[in-house]
Amino acid sequence: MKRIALISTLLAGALLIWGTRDFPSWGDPNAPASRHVSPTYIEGTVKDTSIPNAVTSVLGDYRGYDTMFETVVIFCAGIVVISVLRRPDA
Amino acid sequence: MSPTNLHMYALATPLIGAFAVMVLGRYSRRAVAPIVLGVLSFSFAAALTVFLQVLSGGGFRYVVGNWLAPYGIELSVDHLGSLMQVLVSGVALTASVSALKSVANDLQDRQHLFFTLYLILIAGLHGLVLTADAFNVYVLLEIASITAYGLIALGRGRAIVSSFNYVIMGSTGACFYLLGIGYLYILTGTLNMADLARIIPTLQSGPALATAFSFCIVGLWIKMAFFPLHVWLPNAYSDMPDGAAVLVAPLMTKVTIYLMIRFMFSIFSPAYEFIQHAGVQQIVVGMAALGIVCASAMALGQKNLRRMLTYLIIAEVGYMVGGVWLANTQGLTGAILHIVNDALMTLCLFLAVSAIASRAGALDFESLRGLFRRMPVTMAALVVAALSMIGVPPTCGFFSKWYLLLGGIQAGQWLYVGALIFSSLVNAVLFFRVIEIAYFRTPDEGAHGSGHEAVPIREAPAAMLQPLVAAAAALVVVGLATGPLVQHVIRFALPGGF
Amino acid sequence: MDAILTEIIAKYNYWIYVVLMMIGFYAMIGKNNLVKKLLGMNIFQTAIILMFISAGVKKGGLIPIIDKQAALEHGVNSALINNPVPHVLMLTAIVVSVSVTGVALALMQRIYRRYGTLEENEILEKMDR
Amino acid sequence: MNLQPSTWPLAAVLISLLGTVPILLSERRPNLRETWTVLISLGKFAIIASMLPAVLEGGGYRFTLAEVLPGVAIALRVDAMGMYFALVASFLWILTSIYSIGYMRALDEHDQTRYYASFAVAMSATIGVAFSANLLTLYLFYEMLSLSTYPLVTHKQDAEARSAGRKYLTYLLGTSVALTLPAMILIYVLTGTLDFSVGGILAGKADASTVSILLVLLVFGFAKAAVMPLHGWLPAAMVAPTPVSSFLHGVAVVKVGVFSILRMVFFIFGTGLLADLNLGAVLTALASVTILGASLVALTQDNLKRRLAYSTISQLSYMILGAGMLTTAGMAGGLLHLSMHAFGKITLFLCAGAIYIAAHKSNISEMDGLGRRMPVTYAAFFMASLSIIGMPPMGGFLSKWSLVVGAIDGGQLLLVAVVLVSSLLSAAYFFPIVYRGFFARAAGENGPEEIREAPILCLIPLSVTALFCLGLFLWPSLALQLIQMVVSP
Repeated sequence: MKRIALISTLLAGALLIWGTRDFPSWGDPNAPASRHVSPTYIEGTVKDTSIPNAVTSVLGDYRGYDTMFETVVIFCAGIVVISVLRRPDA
Repeated sequence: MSPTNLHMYALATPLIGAFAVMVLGRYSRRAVAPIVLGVLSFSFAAALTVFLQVLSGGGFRYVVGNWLAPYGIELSVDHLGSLMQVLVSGVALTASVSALKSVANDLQDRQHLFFTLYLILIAGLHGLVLTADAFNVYVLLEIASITAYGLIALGRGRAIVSSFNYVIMGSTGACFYLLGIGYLYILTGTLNMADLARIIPTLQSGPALATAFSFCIVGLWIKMAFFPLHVWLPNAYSDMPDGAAVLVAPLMTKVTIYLMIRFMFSIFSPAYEFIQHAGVQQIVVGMAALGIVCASAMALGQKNLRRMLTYLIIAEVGYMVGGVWLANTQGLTGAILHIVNDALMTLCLFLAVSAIASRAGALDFESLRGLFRRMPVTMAALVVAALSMIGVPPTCGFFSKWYLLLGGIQAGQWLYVGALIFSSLVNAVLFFRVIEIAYFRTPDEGAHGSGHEAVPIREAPAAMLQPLVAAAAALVVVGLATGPLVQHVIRFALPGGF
Repeated sequence: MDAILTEIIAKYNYWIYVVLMMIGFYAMIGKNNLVKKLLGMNIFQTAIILMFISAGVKKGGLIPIIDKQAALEHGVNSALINNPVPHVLMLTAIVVSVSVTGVALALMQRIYRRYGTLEENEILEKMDR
Repeated sequence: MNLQPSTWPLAAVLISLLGTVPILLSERRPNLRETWTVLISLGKFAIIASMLPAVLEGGGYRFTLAEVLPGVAIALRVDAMGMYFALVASFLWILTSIYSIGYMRALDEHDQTRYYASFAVAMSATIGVAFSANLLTLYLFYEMLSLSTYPLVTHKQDAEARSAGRKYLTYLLGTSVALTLPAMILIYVLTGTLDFSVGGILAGKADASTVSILLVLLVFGFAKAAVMPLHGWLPAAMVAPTPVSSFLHGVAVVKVGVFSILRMVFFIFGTGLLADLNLGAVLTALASVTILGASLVALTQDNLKRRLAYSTISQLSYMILGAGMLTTAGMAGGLLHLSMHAFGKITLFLCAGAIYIAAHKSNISEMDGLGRRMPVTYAAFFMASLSIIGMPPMGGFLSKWSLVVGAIDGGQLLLVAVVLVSSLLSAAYFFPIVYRGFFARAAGENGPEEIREAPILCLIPLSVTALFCLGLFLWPSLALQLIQMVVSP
């Protein structure tokens, strides 16, 4: 079991490092992630939502649907914890 | 309520119902059933309406909060999505009738907790089916998984250990998926599926893209228990309370396969998977074939009805993954059809199991003796489901198998074709063994003569029998409706290039 | 040689995270103790979070909080402000990770109460009995 | 052929399927239940017979339920071949039902409701096979028949029945999933259709090796035809109550197997294609081995029903042999043998059952002198065995004659020898039974003196079928007319 774990870990790691080969450099302002979609949030946050913090506006508004489910995750984790800890048997 | 929002209501009502059950169910146990049934019937009706709309008017995309894609989160209500929505809500409604009964027996004062999780799980599955955003999939997948962990942990005996193992495996899958999405985001800067599909062909198909693809796919494979990543499933599914198994077993793996189809064809393209990396296709179909054979063989070794079924679920996952990766129209049609059919078959089987468990107590083969006499209706439904699993017309299992075999022959994947036929034969042996045990009388009954007419019929309660009969009937009806289903729905659900 | 060096300088952050991930992943699937598995899961998730966050960095970029007045008057130069999207995604991922950890801890407590151990092989032994 | 759309074919199939409902509901009132059974069987025969005139005029009916795959529907058609089989089967069902009532009551069997319900479902499946319009529909009803007869075969529910049932389903389901289904898919891939059409659908679509593979797959895939080496289920299934055995051998199951193979030969492969590719020999070779092999085994059996079972295995292959000759007379002989054997073999089984009811004996060596106590039964037995052997003035003579003529027409003298030798063998395994019955003296104290004829409800059917063996020799025109329409359309 341990050997399988080790081999799959090494494989996954190698694949991930190999995968970084066509990544943009760290902090590159011309990286796709910095040029596509995200600038619109930064430029639009004040205009669209009147919120100066872009993280807040994306979290609460642009991608509010995600955040709604985020709260559901906490809710159901809470329910699970309650139901697990209240098990009658030992 | 504008008609274009109905798909959102189908999702939102179970969610709201979950809170209602949580709050009201604490005070009055009697409040649970009406809320659950009401919410799910509404959800089903809404999904059906949307489905009919899509059939007549075509699919549409919906932007949440009116933020245009790719800035906001987009939902896609197309043929495939709304078909899945009908499937999810239909199965959930049917299952819940039986679950309400069995949970009332199993978990007296924790019913409201159970049904809160149950409804959130359904809402999560609706969300997964609708979403067109890659990150949103991650969040919803975790909702579905966490609720499933909780439902499993409500089971008896070693259920907590099974649940913990599932947590570890499920989180591994989710982490892999998230990693893949991270790579994709770094490469493209977007999370919207349509936008990704637009950008990915412009990128050079390099190592990063391949890594992103493989991590996402492997993550989904872990979640759907594709061989050899299946080890968590048998324990988790057999230790669940019956009420949870009737929902989780039919839907969880099937929705994940739907996600794989979305991921492969709405984010990446057939050209990427099947033309640029044709060798991978061979390997995956081979793995599917191996998975079918191994899971069927392992099912043969089981001595407990429900545990046997869990291995069959793994084999069926192999059917569908293999069908998708056959890379031809017939195979993909078969895979999509099999998502629907397998959900119904598994539903019927697990409803029957739950009905049997309510009367016979245990589910090991020995305790099934003489069941035909005691529970004729339940056993008849089980036989119908068994026929569908074996692939006997006119039950629906035959037709999806037909398409899958056709696709396999067309693709020249003889290993896969052989595995399908092998698994049909194994299914015949497996179910026949069960039926034989249940058909022949118990040893303590009289040897001959009219003596055993006296054994009383002791059927499951009506609340468990009705959904079971409905599911069994659905197997035949869907089987006979295969033609229109393929012609008017699945043909449009196939991605471009097919 | 230079090429390799620039590659290292440009990507070393990701590589560190990959190493972290490997540690976490190995612990998740290779360790016998349930607590260690759970810790491995947290390491894995933390590594992913770090990877996302570092993807949002721009050289010399500022935090994504914008002066309202200036924005309305002159507009915003997005090249100077860090990408907020990974932060948002990771807020969600952190919540998910915390929730799963909570669930797992609760389960673990029950397991410990029932079997008196958190070593997987010992639990399996006791289960068979 | 001009087929009008009509719901009558559906009615013919469904009447007995829906008939299970009143049968099940009247579980506590046996008289009502049996009335239902007989009424349904009469109704079924009436519906089928009402469609006969149109068929004789060269027309027929069709019914499409649903198009389930592109180009393939679940559909029924009533043509000469289906009509021929359906008439025989539904007529014999009436007699079997009446006989069942006598038999089951005389032995006070358990679970009679289940028995009659399964019987009705099996009958629906049989007529479904007869009226199938394509291979998929045929496959559907074929499987339905395998499954609905399982409770009949294992009616006793003891250890022996259990292992027999296991063997029964393993052979029948296993072959149909492993052989017929792949063959069906292959045909669909090659031709894009599964519809039966006169002259076959494979011509020009497949090469010789593919066609021969398909032929072998289908001959063995329809294991109900009990072509050796896939015959083992049939003797095992003898644990069933005797009316069931007669149903298996006479009315339905094995005939369905042969009928399916003949359907394939005439309507999927086409006799022309088989003749062009010289593949008739595949069929005749397989059939000849089974005919002779099973006859030899039959000689060694002491249990009456087992001897009859091996006789059936041998006789079934006559029909395949006839089809394989690919001459008009040969094919007609094969088809004719379907009904001749049906009437003959059902009589023999009904007699075996009557002997079991009256004397509780199932081994031939114990039946000395019984004929003198049960003259009607033994007379019927004698007539039927003459028919099976193929001696005038019994119907079996006509079919064997036609087979011999067909073999000579085709210049296949070896096949003439096969038919003649096996007729001698069948005489050798039937005559001793009759001889012992009438002339041998019984030993032991429990002599035949106390034994009387079986109940009247058993005697009537077996007399009727025995007389039909004779009648079919004298007036075979209806059967011949229908067969002529199949063989030379």
